[in-house]
Amino acid sequence: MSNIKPIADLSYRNYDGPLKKPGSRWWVIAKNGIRIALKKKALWGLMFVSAWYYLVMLVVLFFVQQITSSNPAGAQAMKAFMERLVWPDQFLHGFSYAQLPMLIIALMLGAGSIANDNRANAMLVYLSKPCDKREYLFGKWIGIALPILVIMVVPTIIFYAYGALTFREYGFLKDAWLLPKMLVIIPIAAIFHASIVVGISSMFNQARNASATYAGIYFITNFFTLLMGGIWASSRGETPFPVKHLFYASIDGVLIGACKAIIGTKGSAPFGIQSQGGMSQVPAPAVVPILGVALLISVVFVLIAWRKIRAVEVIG
Amino acid sequence: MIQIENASRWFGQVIGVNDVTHTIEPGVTALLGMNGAGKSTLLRLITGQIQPTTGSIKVFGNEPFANPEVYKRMGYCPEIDQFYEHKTGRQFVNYLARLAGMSAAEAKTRTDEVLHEVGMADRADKKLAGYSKGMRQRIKLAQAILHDPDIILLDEPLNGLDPVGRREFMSYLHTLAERGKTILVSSHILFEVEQMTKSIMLLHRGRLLAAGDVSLIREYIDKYPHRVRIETPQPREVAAKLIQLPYVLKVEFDEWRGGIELQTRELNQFFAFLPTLTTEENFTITGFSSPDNNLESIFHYLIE
Amino acid sequence: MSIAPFVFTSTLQDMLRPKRFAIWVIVAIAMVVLGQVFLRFTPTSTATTAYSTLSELIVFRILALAAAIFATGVVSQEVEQKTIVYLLTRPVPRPVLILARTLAASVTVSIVGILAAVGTALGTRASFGDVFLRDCSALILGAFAYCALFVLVSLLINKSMVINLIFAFGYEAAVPKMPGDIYKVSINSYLMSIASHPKIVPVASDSAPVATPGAVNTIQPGAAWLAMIGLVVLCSMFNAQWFDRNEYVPREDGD
Amino acid sequence: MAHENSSGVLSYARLVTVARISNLTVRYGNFTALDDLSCEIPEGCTGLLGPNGAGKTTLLKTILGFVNPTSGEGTVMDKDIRTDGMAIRQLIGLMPEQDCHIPGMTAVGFVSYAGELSGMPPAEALRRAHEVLEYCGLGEARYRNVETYSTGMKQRIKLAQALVHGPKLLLLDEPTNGLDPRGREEMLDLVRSVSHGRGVNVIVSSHLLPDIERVCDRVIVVIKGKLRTAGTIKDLKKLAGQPADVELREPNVAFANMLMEKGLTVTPPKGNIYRVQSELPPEELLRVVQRTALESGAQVRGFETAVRTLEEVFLEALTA
Repeated sequence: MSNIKPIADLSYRNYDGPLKKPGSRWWVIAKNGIRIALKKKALWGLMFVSAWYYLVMLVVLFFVQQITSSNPAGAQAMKAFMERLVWPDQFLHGFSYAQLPMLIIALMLGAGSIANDNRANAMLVYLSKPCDKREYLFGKWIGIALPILVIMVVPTIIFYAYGALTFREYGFLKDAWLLPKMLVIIPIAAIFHASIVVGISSMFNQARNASATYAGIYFITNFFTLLMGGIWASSRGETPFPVKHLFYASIDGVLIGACKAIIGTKGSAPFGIQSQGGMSQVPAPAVVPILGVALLISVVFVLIAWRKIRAVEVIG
Repeated sequence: MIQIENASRWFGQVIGVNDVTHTIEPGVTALLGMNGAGKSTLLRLITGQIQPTTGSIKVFGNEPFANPEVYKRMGYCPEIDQFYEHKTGRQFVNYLARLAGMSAAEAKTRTDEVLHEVGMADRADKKLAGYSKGMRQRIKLAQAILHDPDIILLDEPLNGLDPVGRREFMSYLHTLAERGKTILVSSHILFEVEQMTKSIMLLHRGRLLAAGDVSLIREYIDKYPHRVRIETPQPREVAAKLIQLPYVLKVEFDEWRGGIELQTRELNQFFAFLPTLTTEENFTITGFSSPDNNLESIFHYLIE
Repeated sequence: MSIAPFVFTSTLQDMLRPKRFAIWVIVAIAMVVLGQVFLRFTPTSTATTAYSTLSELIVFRILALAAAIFATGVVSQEVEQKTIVYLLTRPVPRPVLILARTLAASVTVSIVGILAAVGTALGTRASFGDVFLRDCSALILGAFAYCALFVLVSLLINKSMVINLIFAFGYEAAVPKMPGDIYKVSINSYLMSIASHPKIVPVASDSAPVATPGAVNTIQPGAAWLAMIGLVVLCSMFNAQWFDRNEYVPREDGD
Repeated sequence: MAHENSSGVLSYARLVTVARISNLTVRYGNFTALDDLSCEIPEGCTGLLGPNGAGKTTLLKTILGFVNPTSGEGTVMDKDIRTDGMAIRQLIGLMPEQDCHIPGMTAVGFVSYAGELSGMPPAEALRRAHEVLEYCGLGEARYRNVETYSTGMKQRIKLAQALVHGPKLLLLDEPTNGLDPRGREEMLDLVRSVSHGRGVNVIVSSHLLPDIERVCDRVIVVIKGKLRTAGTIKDLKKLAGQPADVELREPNVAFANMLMEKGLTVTPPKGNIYRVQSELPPEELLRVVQRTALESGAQVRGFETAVRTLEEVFLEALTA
């Protein structure tokens, strides 16, 4: 009405627009983490790799069904195959075989999350804004946990849908709680990976060193699990008590143990292959202790990150 | 001491230094230029960390690249701010002293000496990780003068030093120059360069734009119009008088601070004339100055 | 070259500084525990076979891992933290610099490997006899071979750590088990020949696709020695030459 | 200070004191970083001077609300530094001394992200990011990855991220560090334009005293955790008796001698600059000087009221 001038003043002006209240900044950070992650093309490839067991099973099941249905003589073979197949175990395998790709995904998403900020002094940018340590850490954490969660959940649900629609007469729905159970264990896995990777990342200022450390821990503990599994299998399951527990003392082991415990199976050979007592059949641990261990490890690593991020040391 | 002949260096398609020819003699020489003008590249060429793509660089008549003979007599204070952070300042300097070929005992006394010279003797036993920028600069300087080199190359040595540190540093530089050292200092802070030396090398976009004594360069660029500021309560009257002079090119009124600013091609004749205004024509003039009369404006003239 | 001993000892001191080395001591202690566990739960195995299994499965892996880590300390870590400037502008001939530093890394890795082997021997109550001594010589030779090779990789490639780790964990673990004569192109096979462990209880496994029975190692220990020494010499000569001729300047932005 | 708020109505902020710190002591272990420091920072542009390790950084941290003071108190824009850190940081923009950026982002992405971190809605943040980058002179380079930036551009982007949320107080730590002469000039002009008449108060900490002189109206000098000097630069630079500096084309002994014969005090020259003291008003003194120059065959190239440099002020405060 009044002060419209023919030529606008384009020199510096203040910002007086809307501002959100503190408490919502974590989502900004998480969103940014996810956005950067989605730019990495390798992530999309890894998503497929992580679902490889489900994909192979889908193909196997599809062809088995096609061949046998067009050839009545094969129906007998189909029945035998289906009887051998333990449905919950397929989810266990899908989950287990996704762990190595999940490690790599976690490293891709998370190894640099805090380490790169340390290197580039980005903490200065975050903490000099009205955004505190809690929101920073939580945002970084969610930014890793959420993509991992989605990447693991989607193939699981697709496989479940296929099974539930096609193989009901072969006992697919015998455990009505199977899907909910999977939806409990997958978030735990996501939390576990995200927490460890955030904790390790906070200790370094180079993503590469953080990756090497987590990968080192992963592989060394996995050798240990392999060794324990070997001992267990070669003694035909008769070794003393601790071995079958120590078998789960690795990054993979904790999660696989937790998965076995929750869906209530001791496992079987993959692809419905006949097997007598291989390493894949080490009995499941008890639910509460194994979940306790998983959560404890997560909390410890988050606490490490909490201690490493220091606002006071930000300047100077 | 340092002979640079048609030296060029490029990285991929990016040119760092383009066809530079110059000989650097003992005394302090300042290396000037904008960011990205090629100063650090030139220093790296002279310190033999990189090789010229074409042309040659000779230090004491030797090619510097990976040449221990050259390093025996050369000290270098790099621009980077990285150290072995877990070492203390003293350990760091001592380590480099040993690498310079000193015996353990020799290295120890020499380390103490240089730490004292750069004013770090009392703080040298803290870990480098906890050092402030100014302390880091001092340590970097200490390692550059450690083996009493004949050539000292300093890349932005004043960065992060406080005013006291800058003063100390500059006076130290003068004592080194008096001892016959060849010193090449790169810096952005022109008013400090002015206090350090008269001899400059000005790089612009990789080319050597000017080299030699500042006053010579200033004379050379005398053909450019000079600015003169005059403080007076009668700006229009004074301007009316001055605009009649054939060598005055332009007069401007400074609305903000008062007074006038003019440009003249003949500084000498102009200042020879100026007294007549006050002594014979009775104008009131309270002050005058030539804002161009410093390195900063030479720098601007040359690169613009 | 009177400066070489100092470069060697100072680098060694740096690599063995307590904070950095503690982790490897912990690894060795873990091997003691692991040896105990293994012995307790495989009643069929003797001290020697238990030791051999663990040595082959874990100690030599640790050796490769340590080499990948310490070899980056020779040059590429210095380039990355930009401190290489201080080394390159000293009156130390570059071949001396790199060879002395590689030597220090090799010695460090040997110490790490032998420490892990000692831990394993203590844990499995194996004697420090023939098998152990052969192992030590294989570990030392392996340390030198891995370090020389990894330094070479780090001279040629910017971010060499990942490649070295993949080599150490993927290639070196998989290739010795491949059929035909392919196993001969892995360092591990030669080290195993030098170590000549007694026949080992096969570890059954159905979840690790790489754990196939493996080819029979027909490399003679003498030939293995020659091959490894040849590798070290060739790599070192190459490293010294390459490092002397090429630029190792940290990239800086802005200039 | 007048500025328009969002409704377009002129409002007058009654902010006279930006920060008030009283008897503040900050200790880290045995080390006392700030020792019973009291100061008031009025609106406008204030320079913060002090040698390395004098407590400047700690003072900035205190103003940001990061430090838990051992004793004493302080307010920044009427908010308590001990309890209201978040609210304070909403009103402050910090341009740190070190390089800082968030890896893997373009300049626009980075600045709008910084805006979102300060609570701006995404759309507003992006719009404002473009605007601020324009002020900071990052033209088309704003779509490039920050990691590829030169030193000068990195300084600009640091300022842009500090300005994005429209802070009322801007903390600049060594803003011209590593800039070449042109870059320095542009940065100082920018700081000056933001701090004068735009409702943004600025605190600049720098070792380059000419820079402080160019942009700041006032300085405070902190030494060993205590406030040593405070005041406007103009006052601090004044010399008793208002002498004049006379610059000759080349040094001339006769000139000085003749001036002294005429009863003026002349201090020994620095180069070709003579400091002349007299009771005369400047225009009269100039006449005397020029006559003397003509008589002695000297050429006067400059004539100005002499002042102390800020460096002299600072060094004096240091030794006092």
